[in-house]
Amino acid sequence: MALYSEKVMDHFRNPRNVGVIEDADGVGEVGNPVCGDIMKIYLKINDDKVIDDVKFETFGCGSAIASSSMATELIKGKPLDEALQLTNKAVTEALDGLPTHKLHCSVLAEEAIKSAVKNYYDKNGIEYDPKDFPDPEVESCHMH
Amino acid sequence: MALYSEKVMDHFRNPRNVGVIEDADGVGEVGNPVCGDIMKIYLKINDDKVIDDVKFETFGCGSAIASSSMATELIKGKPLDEALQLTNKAVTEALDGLPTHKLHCSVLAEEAIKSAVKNYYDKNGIEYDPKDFPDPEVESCHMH
Amino acid sequence: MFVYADNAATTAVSPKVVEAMLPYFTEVYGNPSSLYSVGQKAKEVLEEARERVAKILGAAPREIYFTSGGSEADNQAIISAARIGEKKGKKHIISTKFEHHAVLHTLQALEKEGFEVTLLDVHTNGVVTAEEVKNAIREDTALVTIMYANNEIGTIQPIAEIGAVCKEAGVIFHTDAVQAVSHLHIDVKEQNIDMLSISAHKFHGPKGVGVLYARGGIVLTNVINGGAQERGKRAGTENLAGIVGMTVALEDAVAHIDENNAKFEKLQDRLIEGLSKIPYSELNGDRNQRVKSNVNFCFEGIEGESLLLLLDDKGVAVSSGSACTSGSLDPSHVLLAIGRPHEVAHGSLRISLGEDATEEQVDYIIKSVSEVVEYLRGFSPFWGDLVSGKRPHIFAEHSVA
Amino acid sequence: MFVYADNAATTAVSPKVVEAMLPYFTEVYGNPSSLYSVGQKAKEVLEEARERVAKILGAAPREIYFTSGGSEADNQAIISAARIGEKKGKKHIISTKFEHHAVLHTLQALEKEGFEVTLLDVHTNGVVTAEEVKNAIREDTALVTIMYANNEIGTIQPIAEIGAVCKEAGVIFHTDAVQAVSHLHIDVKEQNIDMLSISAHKFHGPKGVGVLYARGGIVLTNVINGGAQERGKRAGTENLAGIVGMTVALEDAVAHIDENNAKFEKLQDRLIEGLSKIPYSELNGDRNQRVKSNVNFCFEGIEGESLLLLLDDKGVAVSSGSACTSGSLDPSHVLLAIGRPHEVAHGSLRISLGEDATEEQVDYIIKSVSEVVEYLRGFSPFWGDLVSGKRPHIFAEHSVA
Ligand SMILES: Cc1ncc(COP(=O)(O)O)c(C=O)c1O
Ligand SMILES: Cc1ncc(COP(=O)(O)O)c(C=O)c1O
Repeated sequence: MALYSEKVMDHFRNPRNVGVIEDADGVGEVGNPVCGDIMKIYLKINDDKVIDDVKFETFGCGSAIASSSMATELIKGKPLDEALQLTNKAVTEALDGLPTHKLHCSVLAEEAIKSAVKNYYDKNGIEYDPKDFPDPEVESCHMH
Repeated sequence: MALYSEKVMDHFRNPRNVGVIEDADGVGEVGNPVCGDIMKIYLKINDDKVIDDVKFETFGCGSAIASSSMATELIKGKPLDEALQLTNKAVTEALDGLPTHKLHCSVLAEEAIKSAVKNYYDKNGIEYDPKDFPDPEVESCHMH
Repeated sequence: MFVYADNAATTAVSPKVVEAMLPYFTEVYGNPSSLYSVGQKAKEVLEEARERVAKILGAAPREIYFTSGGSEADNQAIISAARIGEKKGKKHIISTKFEHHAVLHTLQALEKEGFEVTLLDVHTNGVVTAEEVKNAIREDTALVTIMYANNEIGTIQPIAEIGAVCKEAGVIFHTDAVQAVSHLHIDVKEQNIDMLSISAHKFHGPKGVGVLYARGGIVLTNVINGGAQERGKRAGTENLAGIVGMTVALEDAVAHIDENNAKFEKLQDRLIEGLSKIPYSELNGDRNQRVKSNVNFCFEGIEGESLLLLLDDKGVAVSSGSACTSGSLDPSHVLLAIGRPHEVAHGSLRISLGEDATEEQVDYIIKSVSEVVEYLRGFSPFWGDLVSGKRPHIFAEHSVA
Repeated sequence: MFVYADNAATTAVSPKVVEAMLPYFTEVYGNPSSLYSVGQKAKEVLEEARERVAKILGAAPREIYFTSGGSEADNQAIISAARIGEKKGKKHIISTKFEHHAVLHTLQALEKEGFEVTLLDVHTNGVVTAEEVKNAIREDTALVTIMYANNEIGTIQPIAEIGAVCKEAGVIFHTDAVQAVSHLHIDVKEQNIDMLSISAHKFHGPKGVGVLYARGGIVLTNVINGGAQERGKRAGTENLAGIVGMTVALEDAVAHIDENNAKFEKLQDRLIEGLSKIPYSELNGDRNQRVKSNVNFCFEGIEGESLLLLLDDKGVAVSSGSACTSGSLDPSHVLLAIGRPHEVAHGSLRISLGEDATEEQVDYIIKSVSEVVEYLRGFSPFWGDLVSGKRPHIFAEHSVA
């Protein structure tokens, strides 16, 4: 019944893949400071459409940082297709759960990745169905 | 802040003048079992209209017993005139006070004495003003 | 000899319970709502206590709300059910004439708001039947609230049957189990109890802490608004030491119910037999359908307060009426409800034994009561009238217990 | 190092207080409503505690009501004043935007009933003025309720002046003094306070017990109905151990106010000076008109929960927002009330020192906070935007404290 699972605390205390990729192939940012959390994901994608490297920067609570860390771990080295399948549920489960009122953090992580992939598609003129990607404009705080 | 003063407890534990005077010159009874208290006063009155002896019987709470005891002490050996001056306030004060919701016990004591004196007057054809005496018929519980 | 025999009024906190509380004053003192370790440790203990209490009642942890005692739990249960009913146009509540004032006065407050309250009569043995409850239920009944065991005369109500009747009718059923929980096994699901109140100090826990059980799905109305404690339904920083103390006390009490009852039964028999020898006295409440630690008698011709004060002088702590009504001049509403006339209702005595009571103590109680009753009758004009035949006796010279 | 610096959330019970409570668990365990000696002894202690609390507040014993804590006291004060007002057709209440939820949520409940509530704006320094209260008072104002010291930012309101304004207008004035009573001298008569709330666990007393002071003549409405305890205004067997513990703790706290404040002042200066060195940070609440044990800062670019969790790892127990709002995602309503934008309101830190705090501890807090803020900013995209100029800074690089 602690606030967070040990997994969450581990990823919060020792976040994996923290940082910036200067020459990233795709960058996604979701959330906003008014809501209290922003996640920014940097992707390095190779010619086989595999995620060679991923980094994140996060402004937010413990579970936001942990969700970013876990999400990046889950997609690192994975083909883009697979990365796009990543759900917030998978992130939450990998973290051994999140408190109900913190579930939106895992949603943010999912969306940040999608947003970075979209950015990569946009840059490279790859077509996609916009419906598959979050619309950052309609975001309001924690309405997930 | 004890329930009762030490005086009350003393008179309750060791009530003075308990009992019956078989050949009483005046007997008064007030209260009723429905209300939870009855006081009965027996007076022995000599030719000088002085209370030679007084006894009481009481059904009631601690303060009812203590009030009876104290009231009898206060009138014993006193001329009838003086006994009739006895107020519930004097009884209460002599007891070092009573809890507010028990003040009616001292009223009962006053009335029991008056009622006994009235009985003596009645028996001996002595005139008096009925207004000076309680009317037992209009008594209702603890309405003092 | 000193005998504390007013355990229905309150109990001493057991040393084990004190021990269990101590760390929560000075060590794990964090606010359970705080996010750092000291706070989260407190939170864990709080939720563990909730699980333990839930388990004992056959409830889910989410259905347990900690309150400041039995009165608050009663108030919140009744008000919540009233608000739920109100929304559906149901403004009728059923209860009994001999509930605790925490129930009766809350119902009175609702009556002023326009609720209609039916207070069922209680049989002379101190019991209401499920049938009577059933007959009283109407289309617009929002709540049935009936106590499990009465605090003065210890009689036990057929809670499971009443629960079944309420369930069938779709009416919320609350029971004030303050006097029952340490004497009777409770399973809220089996017994169809929707809401239930408990108070820790009745079973060797601390004063000022209690439980309201409310079945999942019943949306509580706050009695105390504020912070998000107790899932937003009861504001105020949690009294963790008290909650832990209550939990330990409850587990201890419930674990020993059968054992204690076996012991109490013998002492109860002895007490009732002994006191029945006092002429013109009578047991109040059913001889068998009663909490085994409780004995309540009326004695003709004397008044309860003077009786208990003189017993106190002899070292016997017992009550007349209930502790809560001690400031009042009216005779116990419970005794009136079971049909005792005012004359004898003034002369009642409640003995509620503790688990450490002995035969010697019981014998001492019998002896002391017999002496004091005789002494008081000795100068009671009311007794005089009864003996002389000026007033008719109310009881038989010797009741068969 | 371990530093508990969240004394505004709750405090450890002092050993002296535990000691004082113990006899009331196992020895003087009687129900204060019981008439025999064990009960009357409890009653005496209860009334003595009432006298002692009354003396500290400059009140009469009859004006002191024991409750289950600050929340209950706040609820009862507000509801009582509302009911009194209602009878005279007065259904307007004045308060502020940064009250505790025990006040705000009670006011919301009254709004649903048709009361009109004016929540005064709070100046950026965290203070409202008596003049503003005066201007808000209307013909139909039933109550002004304004906290003495704010629980998050520690700012002190001009209670005596507000009290005078209310008195002149004939409006009942309640103050939530939960955060003030151990830091500021209170005299309810001199300060024209009609009602006042206190909670024991904020000054090393136990959790689950508090005080409502209500001036003689103010008829309280029960929040908890039932027995005749607290002169019929608060039902429930009295938590005597808790009440005694609170009384001892209160006397102890009040006796040392000046001494503690002198000590706190130095530590507060040191803390504010140290934390002000963190770039783009700012003190919340007035620099001087604040409780001396409280320091509250906002830091640009980071979020409060992660800050406090990492501080917890370093052994520093502090809070972000208040303990009560920790389950919520919204930034502190207090910081919003003093005009902090959401962006920085999410990044606040409250440090509330205990009487045993040392300079070393303060230095350790400064060092730890500085490190953690720098670390979190290191990978905060929000901070990145601020540094790069993509978003404008909210604070100056260095605020002058
Ligand atoms: C200002 C203020 N008012 C009221 C309360 C409520 O007190 P309690 O939690 O004891 O009910 C608190 C603390 O929680 C507080 O800080
Ligand atoms: C049956 C019953 N209900 C409710 C209560 C109230 O409990 P508390 O005094 O703990 O609020 C009591 C005891 O006082 C009781 O006996």
